[in-house]
Amino acid sequence: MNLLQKILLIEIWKGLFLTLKKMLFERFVTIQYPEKDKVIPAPGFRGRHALVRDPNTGDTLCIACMRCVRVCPSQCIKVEYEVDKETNKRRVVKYEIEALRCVYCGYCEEVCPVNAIVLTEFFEYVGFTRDELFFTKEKLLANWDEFIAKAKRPYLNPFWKPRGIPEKFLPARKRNFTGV
Amino acid sequence: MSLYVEVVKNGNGKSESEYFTINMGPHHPSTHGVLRLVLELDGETIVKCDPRIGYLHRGVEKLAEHLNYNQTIVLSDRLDYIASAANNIAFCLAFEKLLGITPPRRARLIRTIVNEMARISSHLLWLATHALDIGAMTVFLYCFRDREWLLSIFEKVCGARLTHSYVRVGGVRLDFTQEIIDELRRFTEEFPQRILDYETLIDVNRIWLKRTRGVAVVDAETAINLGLTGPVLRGSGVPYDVRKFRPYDAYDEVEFEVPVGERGDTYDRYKVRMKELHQSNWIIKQCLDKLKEVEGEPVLAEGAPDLLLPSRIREPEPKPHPKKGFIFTGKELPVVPPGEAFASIESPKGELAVYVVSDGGPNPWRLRIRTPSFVHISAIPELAKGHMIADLVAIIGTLDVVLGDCDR
Amino acid sequence: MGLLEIAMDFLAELREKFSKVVLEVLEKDALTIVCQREGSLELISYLKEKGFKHLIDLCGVDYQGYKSEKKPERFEVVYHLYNLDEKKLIRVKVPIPENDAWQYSVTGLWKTANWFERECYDMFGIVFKGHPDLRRLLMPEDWEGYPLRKDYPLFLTEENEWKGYKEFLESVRGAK
Amino acid sequence: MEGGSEGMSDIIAQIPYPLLVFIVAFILVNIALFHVAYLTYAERKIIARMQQRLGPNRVGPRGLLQPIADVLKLLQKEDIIPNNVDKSVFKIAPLISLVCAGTGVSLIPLWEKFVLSNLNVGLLFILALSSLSAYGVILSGWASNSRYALLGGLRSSAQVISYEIAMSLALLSVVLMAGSFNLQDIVKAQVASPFKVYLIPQVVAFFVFMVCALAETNRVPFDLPEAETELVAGYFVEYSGIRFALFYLAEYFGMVVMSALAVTCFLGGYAGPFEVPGLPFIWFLLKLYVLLFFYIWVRATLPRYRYDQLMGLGWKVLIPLALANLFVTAFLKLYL
Repeated sequence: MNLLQKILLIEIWKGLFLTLKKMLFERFVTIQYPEKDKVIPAPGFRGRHALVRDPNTGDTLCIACMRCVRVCPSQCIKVEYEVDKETNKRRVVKYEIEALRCVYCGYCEEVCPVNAIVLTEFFEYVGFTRDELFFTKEKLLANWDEFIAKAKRPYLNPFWKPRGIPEKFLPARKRNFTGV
Repeated sequence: MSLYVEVVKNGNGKSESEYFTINMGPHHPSTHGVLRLVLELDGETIVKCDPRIGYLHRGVEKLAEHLNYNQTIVLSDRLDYIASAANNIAFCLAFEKLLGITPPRRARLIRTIVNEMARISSHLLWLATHALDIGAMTVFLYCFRDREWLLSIFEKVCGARLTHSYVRVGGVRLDFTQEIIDELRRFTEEFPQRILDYETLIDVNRIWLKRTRGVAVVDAETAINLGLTGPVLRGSGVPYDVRKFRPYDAYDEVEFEVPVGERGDTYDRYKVRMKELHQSNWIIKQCLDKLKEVEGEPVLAEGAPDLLLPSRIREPEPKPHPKKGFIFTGKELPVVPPGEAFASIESPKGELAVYVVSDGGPNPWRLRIRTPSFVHISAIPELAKGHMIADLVAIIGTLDVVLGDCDR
Repeated sequence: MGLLEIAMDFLAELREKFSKVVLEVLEKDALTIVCQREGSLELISYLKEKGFKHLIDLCGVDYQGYKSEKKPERFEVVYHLYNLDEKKLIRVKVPIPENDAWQYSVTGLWKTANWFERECYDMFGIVFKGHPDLRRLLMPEDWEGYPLRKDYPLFLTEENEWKGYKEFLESVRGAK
Repeated sequence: MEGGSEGMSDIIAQIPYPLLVFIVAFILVNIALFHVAYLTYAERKIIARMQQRLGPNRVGPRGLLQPIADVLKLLQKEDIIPNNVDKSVFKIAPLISLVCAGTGVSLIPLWEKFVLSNLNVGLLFILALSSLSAYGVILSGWASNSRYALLGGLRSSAQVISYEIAMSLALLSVVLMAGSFNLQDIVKAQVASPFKVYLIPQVVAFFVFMVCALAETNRVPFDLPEAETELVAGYFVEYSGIRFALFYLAEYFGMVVMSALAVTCFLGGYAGPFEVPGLPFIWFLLKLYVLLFFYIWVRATLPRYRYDQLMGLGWKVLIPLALANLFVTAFLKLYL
């Protein structure tokens, strides 16, 4: 910086003109959410939890394998099941997620062998009490209904069948899964 | 009023001089979180500075002893939440060393890209807050404008904007799509232009120069002694960069320079970081080109452990149904060999080192995280001595501390 | 890795000089020196003179109940040193007995060791002799117990109220 | 007080003089308050545009009612007086600031025939008031019983002392040229001068004055007494509700008065290149707005000085510059 530039405050004027230019010619980057602009999360955004509703039975797909319970780092999933004496199959009685404890890592949907649990792309949910964000099985199924009504079909969450993971790592159900 | 001036007494009980004790933080606007500094001032000059940390202490090291290896990655997101991808990588590198697996090349390239994205996003946030601390408000918003773009790319990559949990032991969780690659290309094309915006506002601005030149000068020897790493150390002229010294991921494949400063003052550190932005941009470009070579390759290594290693913290659960396939047979799960491993990466803030000890169980026996912010905060008393309060704000800014990183 | 071959001369010198101090030299992911507490400070300052100027990390490890290997003592203090010129990493481990948990402070060599040692004291209760200001760092100053010790539970079976909080509550009530 | 237009003068003449002064003062205060209120709006909106943001847009169309909403909100808030403060001083400090900052408006000739009090020492009076307004800041800093506030007050007192001198010296060269302390006369002398404005012959003085005005009103890059990132909020850290609003008002009043003074002393006051029929204040206001925009523009662009650097700038650069300018002016005045 030579003396003349220093006396004439050249660099300060440059800065001032940059802000003036931005004011006069550049567009806004902020948006008017939620009135005018909608925010569409990217596919695979880890938002509100839901249990996929089986279109045939109307119940959850969950087979109570307890994998999500065990993989959850914050231990916010609680599952209770009963074993059917005749078929020796498990049936979910209770499926609870404490959304306030959840860290939204998405491990549960990745380990689920039947793609029953999903973190949907729905993110605009709030509650005034803790109970409102304590998702029971019914609430989780309702979440799914709410989400899938607006989602593009067939819906395939990226974490159900992660891109680039060798197929042999995936269980059979997931390997052949194409979406709901 | 005796309330205003505290008389500091020496051993004899004789009043030596009158200092003004002020408590800066933990809810001060420019302490970047919950840092608390107890200052003793002579006028406005700092005589003594005592940082008190621990307000964000969550016991990550203790918690990690009760979670399995992949689960601890989720904890690592919350350390340096500005650049969580870098933390993920540090953890994974240590675990991979322990397990003896190497991720496939595509995964390594993707990790490098993600790491550099994290670096850019962290440096942008640093510049934003540093400039805001010194009073340049507009730089703050321009930086956030561009960081927003990067975060939305992160959202496309892994479904989360801040706490990615994207990297996992043995690779990454999802492959890049073509859309992400295109968007990243557009970002790398446009980003140098954006850097010009910030530089026009502050680079040669006389007020900026006055506020940063000669503030918190550290020479190379002292910087090493204080344990400073990353851009702070490089600002003092030591070209120590873990990416060059102990290359990990794909850093041995890409070309980049390590910018160093000369005088070791706040302005040099600013310059180093601004140059690093360009370098990171360049690295991303190179990696995107190289990604073409490994199109269609898997992003997870063969022996990568499943997310679901049994963990000790839980009550014993009934065994899962035995089914065919890799992750369903408990026997095939890779056993973590007992031993220890040390991995360190060049996180945006400095050297992030992870030392893990295993006893052969599913959980780490001990997980030690050496975070750059912790060391940098410990250097504040040394750097701040003799400066003014306004400089202290600049010092906290130039060290680029994140309290989640410091307190763990 | 060949870490040992590169450092052969150096190691031989080290063994000769500190024959009583060095317990064993291991080649793991990094060159590891296990040494006695007595003389460890001299060893480390020797290493610093030899170019290992960057103290990357200093941490404690609790080996109570460690199954896969027999450890001589309960605690270990682990130093990670780095040679910036020769790009060499070295790990120094110093076993510390449980009943007599103290170690020499290296704050005289590295200023950065100050907080590392304070943290180690805070988390494991290992006292560092010669440390200028050994206080708790991350935990509150009146905290009881050392959280990272293996016998410190992750979850308490019964909630005991923190003393400081109790006192604070009382003082507030008293003021009212 | 010189009355309005020709037709009005009869009616005006019948109103008793004190009442007339009161009415005019009332109108003036309201206009000034309106300006101050919308100055805050303009500041937020302009800075937002410069930072590519939308700015306030919730209350009213394009957020135009935002200042009113702000005032209502601040009025409703609890007026917290912390324990251990010096209550009387704590309460009165914002008023001192506001009154001293606001009174200056009455001396500014808004139009040839409209000036509330045409004092012969108008310029001196304004300078005195602006120094006094620092008392509000210093007293609030002292009375708050908070260390941050005290530091803010200390910084403010130092700042005012050093910048007052440079500012007075800058204005003194204007006084030398005009030959009067009366603001009305200064404007008239300017119109009669060859350049029509004093900006051109006195560009150095104008520069010094503008820098000092920024410092005097605690604006970026000299907003040290309230530097948010250093002293949290400086002297008004303990204030809340309407008392906080009063400080806020005082700051913007200060901006308006300083800009008005600059318009009067350097930019030819109410005089313009041509008369606009029916809009007597238009030139004055236009110039005022340009200067106010400058304040906001600078705030959006520049970083903040450090305390000692600020003093250095004041004593080592501005005062010598103003003094040199004064000598040159005096010399030219004497021999040309």
